[in-house]
Amino acid sequence: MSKLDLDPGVVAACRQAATRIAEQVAEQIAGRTTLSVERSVTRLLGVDGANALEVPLPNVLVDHVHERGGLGRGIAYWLGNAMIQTTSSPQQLAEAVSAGELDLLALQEAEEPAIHERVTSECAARLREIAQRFDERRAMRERLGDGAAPLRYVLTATGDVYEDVVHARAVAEGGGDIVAVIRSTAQSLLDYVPYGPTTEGYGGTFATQANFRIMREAMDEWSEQHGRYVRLSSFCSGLCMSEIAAMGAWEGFDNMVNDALYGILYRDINIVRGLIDQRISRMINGYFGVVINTGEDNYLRTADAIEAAPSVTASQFINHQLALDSGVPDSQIGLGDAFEIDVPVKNGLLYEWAQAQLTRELFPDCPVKYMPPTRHMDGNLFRTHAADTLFNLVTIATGQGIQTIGVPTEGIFTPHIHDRVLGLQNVGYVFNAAHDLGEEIEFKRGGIIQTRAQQVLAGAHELLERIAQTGLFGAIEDATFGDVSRKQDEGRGIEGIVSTEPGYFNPFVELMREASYA
Amino acid sequence: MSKLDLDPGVVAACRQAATRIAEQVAEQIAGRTTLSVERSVTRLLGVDGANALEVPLPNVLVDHVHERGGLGRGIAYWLGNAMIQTTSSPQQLAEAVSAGELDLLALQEAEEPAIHERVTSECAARLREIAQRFDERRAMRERLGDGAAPLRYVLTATGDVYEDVVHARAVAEGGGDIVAVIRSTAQSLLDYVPYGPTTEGYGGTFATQANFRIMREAMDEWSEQHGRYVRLSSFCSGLCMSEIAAMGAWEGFDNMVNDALYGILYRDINIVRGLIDQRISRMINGYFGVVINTGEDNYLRTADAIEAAPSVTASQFINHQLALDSGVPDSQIGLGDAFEIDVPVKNGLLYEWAQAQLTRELFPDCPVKYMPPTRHMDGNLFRTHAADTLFNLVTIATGQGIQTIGVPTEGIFTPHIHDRVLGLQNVGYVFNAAHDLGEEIEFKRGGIIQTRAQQVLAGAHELLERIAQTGLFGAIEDATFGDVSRKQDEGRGIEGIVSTEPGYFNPFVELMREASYA
Amino acid sequence: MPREVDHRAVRPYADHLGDGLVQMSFTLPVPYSLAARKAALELAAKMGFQEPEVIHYEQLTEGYTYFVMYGRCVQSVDFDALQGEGFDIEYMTEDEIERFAEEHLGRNVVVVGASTGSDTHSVGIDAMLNLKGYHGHHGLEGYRFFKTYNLGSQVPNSVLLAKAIEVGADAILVSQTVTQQNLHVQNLTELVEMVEAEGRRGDMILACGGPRVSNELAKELGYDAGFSKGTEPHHLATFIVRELAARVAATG
Amino acid sequence: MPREVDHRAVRPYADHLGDGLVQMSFTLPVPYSLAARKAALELAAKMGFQEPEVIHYEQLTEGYTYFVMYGRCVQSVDFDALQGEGFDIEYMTEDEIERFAEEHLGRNVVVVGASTGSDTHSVGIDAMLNLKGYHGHHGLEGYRFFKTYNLGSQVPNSVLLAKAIEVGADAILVSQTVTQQNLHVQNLTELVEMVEAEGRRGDMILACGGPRVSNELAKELGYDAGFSKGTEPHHLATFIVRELAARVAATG
Ligand code: B12
Ligand code: B12
Ligand SMILES: Cc1ncc(COP(=O)(O)O)c(C=O)c1O
Ligand SMILES: Cc1ncc(COP(=O)(O)O)c(C=O)c1O
Repeated sequence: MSKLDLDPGVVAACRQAATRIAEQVAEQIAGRTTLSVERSVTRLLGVDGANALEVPLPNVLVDHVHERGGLGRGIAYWLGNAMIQTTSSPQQLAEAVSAGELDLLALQEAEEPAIHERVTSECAARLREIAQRFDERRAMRERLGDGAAPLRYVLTATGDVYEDVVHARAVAEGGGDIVAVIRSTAQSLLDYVPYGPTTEGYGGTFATQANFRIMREAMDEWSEQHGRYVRLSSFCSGLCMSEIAAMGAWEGFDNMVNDALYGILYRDINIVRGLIDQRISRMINGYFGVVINTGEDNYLRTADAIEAAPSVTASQFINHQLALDSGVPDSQIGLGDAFEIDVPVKNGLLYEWAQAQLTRELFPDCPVKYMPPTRHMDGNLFRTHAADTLFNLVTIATGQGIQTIGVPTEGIFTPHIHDRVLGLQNVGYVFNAAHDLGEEIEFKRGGIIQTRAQQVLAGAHELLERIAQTGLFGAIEDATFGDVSRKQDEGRGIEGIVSTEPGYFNPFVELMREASYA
Repeated sequence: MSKLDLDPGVVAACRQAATRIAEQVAEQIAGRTTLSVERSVTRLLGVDGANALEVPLPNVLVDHVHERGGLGRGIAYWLGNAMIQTTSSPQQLAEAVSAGELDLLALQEAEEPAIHERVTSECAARLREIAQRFDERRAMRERLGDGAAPLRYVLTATGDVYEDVVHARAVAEGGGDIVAVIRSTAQSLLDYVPYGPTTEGYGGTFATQANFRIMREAMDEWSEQHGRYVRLSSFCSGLCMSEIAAMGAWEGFDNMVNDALYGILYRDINIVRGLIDQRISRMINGYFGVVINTGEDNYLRTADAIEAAPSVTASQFINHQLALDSGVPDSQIGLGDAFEIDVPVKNGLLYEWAQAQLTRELFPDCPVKYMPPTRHMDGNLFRTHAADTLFNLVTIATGQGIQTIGVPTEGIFTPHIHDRVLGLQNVGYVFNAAHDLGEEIEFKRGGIIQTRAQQVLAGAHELLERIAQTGLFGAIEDATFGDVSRKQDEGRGIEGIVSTEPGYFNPFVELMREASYA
Repeated sequence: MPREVDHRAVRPYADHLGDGLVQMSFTLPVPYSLAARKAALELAAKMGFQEPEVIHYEQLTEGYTYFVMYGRCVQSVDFDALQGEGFDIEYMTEDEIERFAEEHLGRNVVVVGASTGSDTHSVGIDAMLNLKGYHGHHGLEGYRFFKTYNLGSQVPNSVLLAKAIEVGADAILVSQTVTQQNLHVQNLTELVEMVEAEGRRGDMILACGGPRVSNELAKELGYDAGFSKGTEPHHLATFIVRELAARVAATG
Repeated sequence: MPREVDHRAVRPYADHLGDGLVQMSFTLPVPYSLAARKAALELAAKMGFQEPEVIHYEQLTEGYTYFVMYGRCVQSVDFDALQGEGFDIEYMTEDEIERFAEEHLGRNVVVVGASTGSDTHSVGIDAMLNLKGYHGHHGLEGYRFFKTYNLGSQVPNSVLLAKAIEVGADAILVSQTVTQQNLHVQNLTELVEMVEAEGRRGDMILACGGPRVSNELAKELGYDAGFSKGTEPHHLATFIVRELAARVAATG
């Protein structure tokens, strides 16, 4: 039942525009793959490790083919062929290539259908292997009990995976439902994923498969001991979106932040590169039941939260459609939203409430991810805590799916161990005290809240119609999102885009296209 | 418009019961006066100062008459007679008595009507003098602008009046509308008001006329400098309720906490003594337009806030009627209420909201005084601050008249100078962000909030009917309020009750009976 | 590799083991200015903090500036040594206490309690003594082996002591809640002095409690024990019966 | 009588002048226990606090305990001496700066700025340089006498320096927001070292800014000035033109 009295016609028009926009995007990125997409194929095929120079084997393998001009056919083609010719596993092949003992392109080429079949069956086996792990995980989640929505999502970001474990335990004990291992600030722009456990990072801990495993083990241990399942999340972002999705799949991560727009706008990653990587990355997440989170909240950190509200809603429609197109079902699409209106704005809480409720009503089956006030927070720790209290109130009253918790030190530090616990206590207090508030209250017809929500929706509609004209790329160039402008032919990672050739082949895409593994 | 769907019949029945209860109280305290009531007559007549042993002259004078057995006629009678016989002013008479140079009862007695006339005209002159000061104050308030409701009420309580001035300035600068000079914990049980400025007190600063003046001057100075009027408040409580009302009148205090029940329950003051003192004390406050605040909030600090809610509402009905009977108009009756439900109670916020809204709807013209969470607060400063945020939200959403602000250190300290400012910032933030929330929302019919409010009202009604049977004194003995039981013939200050004789006379009561000075 | 905490040299922990980060806040009676900020930094340095940092400061009123700071504490504490002290107490349950009293004392324990001076807060002492108790635990009144007198609040020390002498109390129990300007220290000290002046200090256990009373403070003031927030009646009872038993044992 | 603040010996103020009360909070990597509480008290004593008091403590996770404390700081600071240093700066308005530049420099001031390293936070440097500016004040781009180059974020120090040399910058302006594990200190130090290695330190003003950058820190790292939260473009501009004028005057 709508509390906002939204016009269903406008909502439908927004969805239609978003569909058109997503179709255009699909056309614009068609006929291309990227180095990292190909690397993620190798990762899903079980390639892991690094060479003596610490270059990860997926990079060694893909660069090897790319240097030899063969990547237009897709790495799977060459691996499939090599498996036929050598009977080695992908990992063995990678090691041989790395040792300089093997040139994939120098091997005799089998018939294309045979190659397809060989590599596809290998891919299917790997998918079954991962799927089995996910089955076990799902069973564990059901046995121990998953938290009730809104799930409490908390970052750890010490830079040292072993410190992260300690912080994550405190988070779990404080009632956190999802621990997100934030990545070191330097990682986004690396066109490879570092290897092994790491203890040095800034503003986050490197997303490596070993680090994922260490965190997963620690949280599984905690979960078993305390009888409550703790989810793990990380970032499918930067130049390795899809690879991290693959790593997360192997290590049983339950959630992933996954939004190319963030990298495009704030990391200056090339638009096309980002969107290709995102498509595969989301496909992998979608397939394994991983919940993705998009990054609309970030726009409100660089653009004014009152004025930019329609751009958030418009972006949600687009992101939602792009995710659906990658095979992610509604129940796994955690669209982004944030509580970022400047504190002195009169009736700011009412506008926040309107926006939060709007997102819920537009995407009723999506576990919207709601972000805390950060932009206007400062060193007055108490002021931040008060803002977080109202944020928590709106979260519970509007029934968000996932809530990133706010911490008193938000304006200053990556949170100290106790800051998260203080933040979680605030959440726990408010969620409990206001448990059924959302059910209890109705908004005045034509009042401030309804009016605001309707205006934001109208603004989003207008924007979507415009973007359907200019295309998403044009809109980004016009600084539609976050007041940041990026051009289609600029940005980092552009050199990693590879045009596909007629025989290009990515078996995982074929296999995963048909909805999820389950 | 009611948000709670209350039954007007029940409300009317509550008022009727309260009227009956108040009538009984009037009968039970009739025919008696107290030492402090008589001292307040001398204070209103301008008697001030203390003797060499630091005994205040009002005490010297009243004790002098009492020791000689003459107080049954009222101090005014003797002063009136002495003024006729000696042409001295009350102050001069007090000094002469103190010096041992005069025995009021040894003077020749004039005709009663003459005495009445003489002292009544003196009283009327004093009232005019005070009234003129209040006129000036009202003009100042109007010129500088009084805060908008909910007024932000903040305690200072250092024990040193000069420190209180500093703290009060910080309060004013932080947005406080009312500064309340809390009294030293030792004062309530003193049957006199100390004289002169004081710098030593515990948990508060002695309420002396000099301290009142120092605070008043400091706040008037701040108000003029900053163009916003800051009100002052203190406590008409303890054994000198009515005297402090008189002192406040001279020094232009705008508000007064005034509730005998507090002293009776928590200071073990005799019931009859308390209620006689209260009647005169409220009469004085009422006459000069001073807003009084009652103390129902305290019950929730010793009884469970969920269970005891009906006793709060019942007490509000009674206190309201007692105040009306003392000539205090609705606009000056700040009934007490508090946000004290234990933090782990599920939907606690909804119950608080119900209770706060109930109080507003039952007493729509009274500036209800709403108190912050204190009982369940502890040394986790952030937890307290979060609870205060929701408290502030309920305050603004239900439109309370006066709000005592909560501070992060509530569970531990009389607040440090910055704690009040942090508390005020929280209030300022929430009042602004949720400014029109109350207007915006409606409660679900038959939902948790409406149901709770209706239940509390029904409970209050039941209680009031019972009290109308047992009488207020019986109810107090039955521990109806705050789980504390007190007996009618016990308690401190009982020895200060004096039976009046046929010729008893208190000219101020006659003069003030006719509504306010204005 | 997972890092190990060295309990012999413990320092504050915020983000990384050993970072020593401490959050502080306070007001300085100086005008809001860059010089004020400098003063706060200098003060933190004097407290021994490294890399002190002001993350927030603002004017409270003319001449008064509030600061929120962080600094790295370089001192450390030997936690192992503190554990060695056997500091952690094991409390007995109500039943265990009854049995212990029966076995080691074999008689009623008489206790007299009050909230003293002008302090009207009685909830704390009531929680210890009254049947209703606290957090689902009976107060001492509910124990078979205790005879309790709860004088309530606002009780002068002299009245409390007189009652204790009158009933031959084994223990005097004092509650203090109003602590501003160290009023509790004053009241608690006065009682000890009175007990000593009466020559009764050896005869009875003196225990006190309240939100800002600690065992350390209590001992400093001459009490046998002090109890703070979170105390439950059986904590107090455990202490009393053990202490009495020890005294019995000591005197033979 | 009203009390007087002695600015030569200032200490924290909470309730009464001179009470020295400081609020603290921190975590110790020790198990939640009475011994943990004792450790916190001991640590506070080592920091020089008198009457340290734990008002709250709780377990974060096994082996980690969080504390909220108060203590009396007995140290004091000579505030008068700090004021004597002439620490407070008077900023010029945009117009005054333009006039000052015209008069004392008579030429364009060239500045190059960036958010360096992997830091993607550009809002701070944009606030200083872009026309839009901050809090209603133009950024340096809007000044007639400034020629600005804003390289944006994620800029390697080497790129920033090369640009500065290329355009003959009078000042390099660096913004740093990500500070975890002192990343900003690392990045800022690297730049100074590069500038010095190129022998350019004398040629240009080096200024940095960010929420956790202070003037003190900046100077310690070899910068001419550092700017923190609340900086407005004309603060920076005032500093630059004054400093350049001083250098002109010094070199004749
Ligand atoms: C209830 C209450 C009242 C009630 C008291 C009713 C009553 N009959 O007790 C009323 C409303 C009357 C009241 C009045 C005042 N109060 Co009051 N009150 C409180 C409140 C909300 C709760 C205290 C409480 O009951 N706690 C629950 C009990 C169970 O906890 P506890 O006392 O700490 O006891 C536990 C332990 O400490 C220990 N313990 C305690 N005593 C003993 C004794 C022994 C022997 C042992 C073994 C253990 C033990 O065991 C107990 C159980 O674990 C506190 C705020 C707070 N959250 O603490 C303020 C508070 C205590 N009050 C305060 C003040 C200042 C006052 C007033 C002076 C203020 C005023 N506005 O006028 C008045 C007058 C009081 C006076 N002169 O004494 C301040 C004290 C500040 C300070 N540190 O000095 C507080 C902290 C609020 C504040 N921040 O301003 N108050
Ligand atoms: C906006 C923002 C972002 C945006 C940045 C967009 C952009 N283009 O700038 C986005 C969303 C991209 C982002 C991303 C991240 N962020 Co961020 N972000 C913020 C946020 C909310 C506001 C910062 C801001 O814009 N402030 C407004 C400006 C005007 O203030 P300012 O920078 O301090 O600048 C003023 C002064 O410092 C000074 N100044 C600054 N620079 C200079 C330079 C000179 C020469 C001079 C004179 C003056 C000067 O003048 C300015 C005006 O007064 C803060 C939280 C907060 N409230 O501060 C977190 C915050 C800075 N982010 C943080 C983090 C960790 C990240 C991420 C690493 C986390 C993640 N979740 O992945 C990522 C990646 C960033 C990276 N690697 O650099 C942390 C940093 C923690 C720390 N101390 O290390 C913060 C504090 C949030 C937190 N508590 O976790 N972030
Ligand atoms: C959508 C999204 N992606 C990625 C990130 C983190 O990216 P990076 O690892 O580049 O810092 C964030 C951080 O807030 C984000 O919101
Ligand atoms: C109604 C009422 N009266 C009086 C007081 C203060 O009384 P005393 O001065 O006795 O401490 C309070 C304190 O909370 C109160 O609520």
